[in-house]
Amino acid sequence: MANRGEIACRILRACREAGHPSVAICASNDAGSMFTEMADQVVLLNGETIAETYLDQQQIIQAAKDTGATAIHPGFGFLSERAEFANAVQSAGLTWIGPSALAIEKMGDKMTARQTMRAAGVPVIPGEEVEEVDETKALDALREASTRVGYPLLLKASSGGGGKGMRAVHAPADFDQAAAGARREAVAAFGDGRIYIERLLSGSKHIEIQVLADQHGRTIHLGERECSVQRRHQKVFEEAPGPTMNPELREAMGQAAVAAAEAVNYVGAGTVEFLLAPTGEFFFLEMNTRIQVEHPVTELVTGVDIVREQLRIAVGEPMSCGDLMLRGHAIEVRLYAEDAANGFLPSIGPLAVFRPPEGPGIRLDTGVREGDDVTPNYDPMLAKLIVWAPSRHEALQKMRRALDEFVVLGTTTNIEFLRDLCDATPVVNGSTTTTTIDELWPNGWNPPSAPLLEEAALLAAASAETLGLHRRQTNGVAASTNDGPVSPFTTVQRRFP
Amino acid sequence: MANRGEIACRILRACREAGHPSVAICASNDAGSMFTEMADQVVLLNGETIAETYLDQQQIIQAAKDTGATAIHPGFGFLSERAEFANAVQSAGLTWIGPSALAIEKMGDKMTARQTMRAAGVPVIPGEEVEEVDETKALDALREASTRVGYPLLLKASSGGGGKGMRAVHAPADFDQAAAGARREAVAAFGDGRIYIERLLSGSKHIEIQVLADQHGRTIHLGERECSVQRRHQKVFEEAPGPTMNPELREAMGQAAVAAAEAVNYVGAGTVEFLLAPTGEFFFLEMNTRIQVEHPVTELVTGVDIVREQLRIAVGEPMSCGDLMLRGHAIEVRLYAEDAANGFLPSIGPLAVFRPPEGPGIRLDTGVREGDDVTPNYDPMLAKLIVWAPSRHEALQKMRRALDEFVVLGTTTNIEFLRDLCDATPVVNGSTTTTTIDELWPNGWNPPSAPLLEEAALLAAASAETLGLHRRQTNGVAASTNDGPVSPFTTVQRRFP
Amino acid sequence: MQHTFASKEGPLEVTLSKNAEAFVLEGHELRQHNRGRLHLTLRDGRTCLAHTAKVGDVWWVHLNGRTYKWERVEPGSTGAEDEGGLVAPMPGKVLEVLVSEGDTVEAGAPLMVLEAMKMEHRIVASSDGTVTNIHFNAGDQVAQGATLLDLE
Amino acid sequence: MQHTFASKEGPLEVTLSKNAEAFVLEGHELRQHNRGRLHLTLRDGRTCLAHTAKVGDVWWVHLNGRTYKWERVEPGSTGAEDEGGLVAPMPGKVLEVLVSEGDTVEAGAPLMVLEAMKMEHRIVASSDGTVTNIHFNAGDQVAQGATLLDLE
Repeated sequence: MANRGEIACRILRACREAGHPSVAICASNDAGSMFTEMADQVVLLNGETIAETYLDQQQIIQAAKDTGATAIHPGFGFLSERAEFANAVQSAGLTWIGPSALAIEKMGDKMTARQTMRAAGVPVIPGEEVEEVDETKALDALREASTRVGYPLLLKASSGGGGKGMRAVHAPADFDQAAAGARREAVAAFGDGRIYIERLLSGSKHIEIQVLADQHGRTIHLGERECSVQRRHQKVFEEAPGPTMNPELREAMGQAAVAAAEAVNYVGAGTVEFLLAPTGEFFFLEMNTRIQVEHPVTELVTGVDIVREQLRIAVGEPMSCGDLMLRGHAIEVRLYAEDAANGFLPSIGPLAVFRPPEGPGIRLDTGVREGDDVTPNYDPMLAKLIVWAPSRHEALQKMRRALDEFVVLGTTTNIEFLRDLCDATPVVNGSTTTTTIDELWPNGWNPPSAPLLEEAALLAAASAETLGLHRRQTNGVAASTNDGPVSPFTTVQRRFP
Repeated sequence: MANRGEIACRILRACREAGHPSVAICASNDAGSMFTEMADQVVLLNGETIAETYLDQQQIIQAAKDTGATAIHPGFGFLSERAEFANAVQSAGLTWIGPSALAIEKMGDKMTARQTMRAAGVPVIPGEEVEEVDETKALDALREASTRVGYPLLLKASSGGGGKGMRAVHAPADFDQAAAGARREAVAAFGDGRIYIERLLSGSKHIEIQVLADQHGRTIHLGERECSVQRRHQKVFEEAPGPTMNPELREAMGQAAVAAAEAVNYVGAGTVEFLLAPTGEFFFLEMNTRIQVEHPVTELVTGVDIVREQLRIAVGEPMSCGDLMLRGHAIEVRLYAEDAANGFLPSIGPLAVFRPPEGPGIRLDTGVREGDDVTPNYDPMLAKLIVWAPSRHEALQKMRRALDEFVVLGTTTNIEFLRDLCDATPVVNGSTTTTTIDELWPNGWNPPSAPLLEEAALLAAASAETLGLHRRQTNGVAASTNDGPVSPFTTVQRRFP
Repeated sequence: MQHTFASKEGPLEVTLSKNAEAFVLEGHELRQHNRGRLHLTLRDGRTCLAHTAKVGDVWWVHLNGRTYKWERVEPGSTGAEDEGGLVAPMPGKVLEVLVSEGDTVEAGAPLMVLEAMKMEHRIVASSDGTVTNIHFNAGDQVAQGATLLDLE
Repeated sequence: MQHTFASKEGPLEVTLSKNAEAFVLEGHELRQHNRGRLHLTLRDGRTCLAHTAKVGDVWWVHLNGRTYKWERVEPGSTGAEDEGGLVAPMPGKVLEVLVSEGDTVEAGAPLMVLEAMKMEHRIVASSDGTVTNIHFNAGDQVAQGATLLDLE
C-alpha cells in the first residue's frame, strides 16, 4: 500500500476482507497512524520529507520486495499518476494496481490527453499549452496565448491535479501574477512548470464519469458524479447521481467516457471529468487514472465496491459487476482541518474529541481518530463523510443530521461551513455550478448567528470548568492536556488571492 | 418514543432527519442513556420496575400530552403489540404509529391468527391451543393435546414473542417440566399463560417477509429475510436475501404475506414469519405487527428506509417506495452481553472499551457506547452489527473483518461466537436451519484455540501493567476503574434446559 | 519486569524483556505509540493492534478478534481461594428450589431456578456432592455473588 | 461559581447558579450524567448534549452542530496582550517578501507569501501602517507563532 491516511485505510480494509495479506509503508511521523494499524505488516521508511518517503520510488519497491509483496496499490496523490513508477513496479516483477504506464502518460499530460480525446471524438474545451521552461519566455508565451483563448480563462499545470498550480483569471491585469504563481506551485508540486490555458466556462457543472475496465476487454461506466461545488478548484461537496442529469445525457456522457478509456487501452478504475455547460454541451476536462477521493458516492448508488474490483482486475479476473443499477442518492463532503470563517486557512491541533455521526445510511472514510494530532506535514483533509438515502431530499436531510452530530474539538474544521452549505439554495435545488461558493459568499463565509446556543455553550464551558472535567475523562475520553497552540490565527487577519 | 435502547436511537434519528421534533421517555435507571441524547425533549418516568415505567400506558400517554406530542412510536417489545395501548393512544387523540388495534389483536393472539390465515388461504402448521387457566387442568389439557400433535413439538405462549414462554420437547418424558416452565415464563412476561402446541418441523428454514401497507390501499412486500440461525428461539444471525431463495418462491411467499396483511386490513410495517420446510412447502408461523429487530438487512438490500415509511404512513401519506429492487446481500448479527463459552449466560459489567468496526458497508445500530454499564435491568442485546456487500460471499468476508475489529472490554460479549459462526459450514453454504447451532455445538461452544495470540495478549497485559496504562488514558480512553464484579461466572458451572 | 497473572491453569509468571523501545515476550514485540496505542509484532512477522483495559484487578486484552482476560496478582498476595458454594451469577429472583438440604446430587443435576434479565437460569451442580445448606427460598431476591447453597 | 472567559468582544463574566443538581445560566440548565456527559435543557425546553474539551486554557464546546471556544482567564491574571506583529499561522517556508522595511501599507495589502501544508498563504496587513521590521527572507523556514514582520 504505497499511500497513507484515509485512502490507505479504505484499501487496506478491502485487502483484509478479500483475504490478501497487506503491507503498509509509513514515514516516521506517521508511526502509529490509523492506517498502519490496518495492515498485516508495516515498513518504516527512511527519510524526512515527502520526497524522501512516500515519493521515493526505489525505497517503496524495495519494501515490497523485502516483505514478499506481489502488488502495489498507489491510492491517489503521491505516486498514483507517475507513469515511470508504474513502469518501475512492473519491471521489478510486481503487479501494478492501476492502468498501464502508457495510459497514465497519455492522460497525465493534459495536452496529449486533449489530442487523444479529440481523435477519439470526445469534445474538448478550446485552449492552448505553453511548453517553455525559461521563466520569462514562458510568461511571455502564456500572455500571448491568453489573448487568443480569451477571458475569463483558467491556468492549469500540465501535470497538475487537486487544484494545485491552477488559477482563474478574469482580466488581463491579473494575468502576470497569476501565471507566475501557477508556475511556481506547479514546479514545487509536480517538478514540471508547463501550464496550459483554457477558456473558463462560467455557470458550468463539473460532471465526472466513473469507468472500470478489466483485462478481458470489458469497459463500463458506473454513471456520473456531480462535483460542481468547489472552492479554489478543490471539490467540497460531491453527489451521485447528478441532480439535473437525465438518462439520455448519462448514456451519452457514459459512452464518451468509455470511448476515452478505450482510446488509451485503459485497465482498472478511472474517472473521466467533463464540464457540462448550461447549453447541455459537455467537454472533456481530464481523466484521472486512479481511484478518486469521491469514489464512495458512486459505490453507494451503484452497489459496486470499486476498490475490490481494482484488486480483481489487477490479478486478471473479470470484474464482478453486472449491468448499471442506480438506486437512491449519495452525497459526500470533505472534512478539512481549516478555519472556514478565516479564509479557509488550514488549521492544526489535537483531535481532543473526534466523534463522527452514526446511524443508518452514514459512511465515514477517515484516516484519523480521537487522540491524533493534526500536523502541517500532510494534506489537511481528515476524512470524508458520505450519506445515502432513497432520495436526494432525504440524503440532504441525513447529511444535515450527520454534520450536526459530528463533534471535533481541539482543531478547527470546516464542519459548520459544510452544514451551512446544505441549506444554500443552489444546493437544495441542485442548481450548483463551479462558481456557486464564490457567488454565495463573495466576502468569505461566517457561521450564522445562534445566540441561544452560544449562551448554552458558555454554560457548558463554565460548568465543565467548575466540575473539573478537564482533570478527568469527559464523555469517556480524557480531554487532551496538550498545551500546544490553540488558535494561532487570532492575531492576524488574512485573505487569499 | 415509547421505547429505549438501540431501537429508540434508530427511530429518534429518523425523526430528526424527517424534521419531526421528538420526545423520549426514560426510567430513572436510563437517565443519561444514549437514546435520551437523540430526542429534543426527555420525560423522566416515575416508578422502579419495567411495569411501572415502560409498560405504564397511562403515564406514557400523559407524557405525550404534557409535551404536546402528536404521535407515539412503540418500537418493538414493551407496548408495541398491545392492542389496548393502540386503542388508548388513539382515544387520547394521538396518532398511533402502527397497525390498528384490531389487526394487532387478530395477529397477537396466535390461535386467532392461525384461523384468520387459514381463512385467507395461507398455509399454517398443524397444532392446537389450550385456553385453560387453572394450572393443573391446563397441564392435563396440554399433555392430551400433545399426543394428537405428535413429537417433536413446540410449546409456545399465545401472547408470546422473542422466544419467551417457548420450549421444544422431543419426548413425552420431558413434557411436564417443559410445559410448566413455558406457562410460568408466559405468565411472568405477558400476564397470559395460554400455550399452544405446534408440530416441530425439523430441518426447516425460518423465512420472514417484510410488508408495508399505507392508508391508500397499497400493500407491498419487501422480499424475505432468512433468520434460521437461532439459539433457544432467539435469532442470532439474519440475512437478506435468503441464500437458497429463488424469484418464484419469493413471489409466492411475498403474495402470501400480502394476503395475510390484507386479511386484517394491515397498515404500517409488519413481518409475516414462515417456516420453509425442506420439501419447499411453507407454513405461516406468526405475524409481528411492528418494526422488527432485523429490519436493517431488508433496508440494505431494498434501499427502503422502513422507519421513514412508518412515519409517512402514520400521517396518511402514501409510502414513497417504488417497485421491489433487490441488490447485493446483507447480514445482521446481534451483539449480546453474554458468555457464549459458559452456556450463553448473560453478563454484566462496564463497557470500559467499546469500539465498533468501521468502514464501507458496515452499519451499527447500537443503544450503548463506551463508558456505559451493562446492567441486569434490561435485555442483554447491546447492538446490532449489519454489513452489506455486492454478494453473499463478500458480505460474509466483511462480517468476519467487522467482528475481528469489534473491541469490547470490561463486559463479556458473544462477538467471538458470532465470528466463529461465520466460518461454520452451514453458514458458509447458506444451508442453515433452525437447528443449526445445536447441531454445530451440541455440547456448547468454546472459542477455538489460538496460542500465539494468547501469548501476545499476555505480553500486552504485562506491558500495559508495566506502562501503567490503567492509571491514564489508554487508546484515547480512560480505562475504567470500576471495582465491580469482573467475571462472576468463574466459580460455578451452568447448563441450560 | 515480572508480573503474575491468575489463570484457570494456575498462576502465570510473565517476565518481560526490553529491546530498545519494545517489550519482548517469547519473540513477540510490543511498542507503545501515541496515547497508549499498543502495536504488536508477532513472532511470525505479522503486526496487530492490542486494546487493553483494567477493570478491578483484571486486564482485558483484545487483539485480532480475540479477547483475553487475566487477573493480575499483586506481588506478595496469596492466590484467590476456591469458594465452596454456588453463587448467584447476577441479581435476580429465586423461582424454584429443586433440592432439599441433605440431598445427594450428581454433577449436572439442577438445583435452583433463577430469574434474571427476563430469562430463567438453571443453577446446576458442578460436581457430585451433598447439599448441606440452602440459603434462599422461592420468591427471594438475591444479590449478585450471594451464595445460593453449599455443596460438599 | 464565577468564571471569566476571553472573547473577541472582551472578557465574559459568567456566574453560574445551582438548582438542585443542575447548573443554571440565563434560564438554561445543565446536568452531568455518567462519565461527564453534559445534558442541557435550553430555555425553550429543548434538550441537547454538550461535548467539551479543554486544550491549553481554551474550552471547546460542541452542541447542536455548533462549536464554540473561549479562553478561560485565570482569576487574578491580566488579559492577553495584543501582539503588535504578524505571526506565522503554522510552520512553513517564506516564498516571497512583498514589502520592504519602511513601506507604508494599507489594510489588506499583501506582505508576504508563505508555503505551508502544500499551499500558498498570503499574509495580508490587518490595518494601515508602516512596516518597521522584517524578520525573515525568502527561503527561510519559519516556526509556528514566529513574528514575521512588525507593523506600526
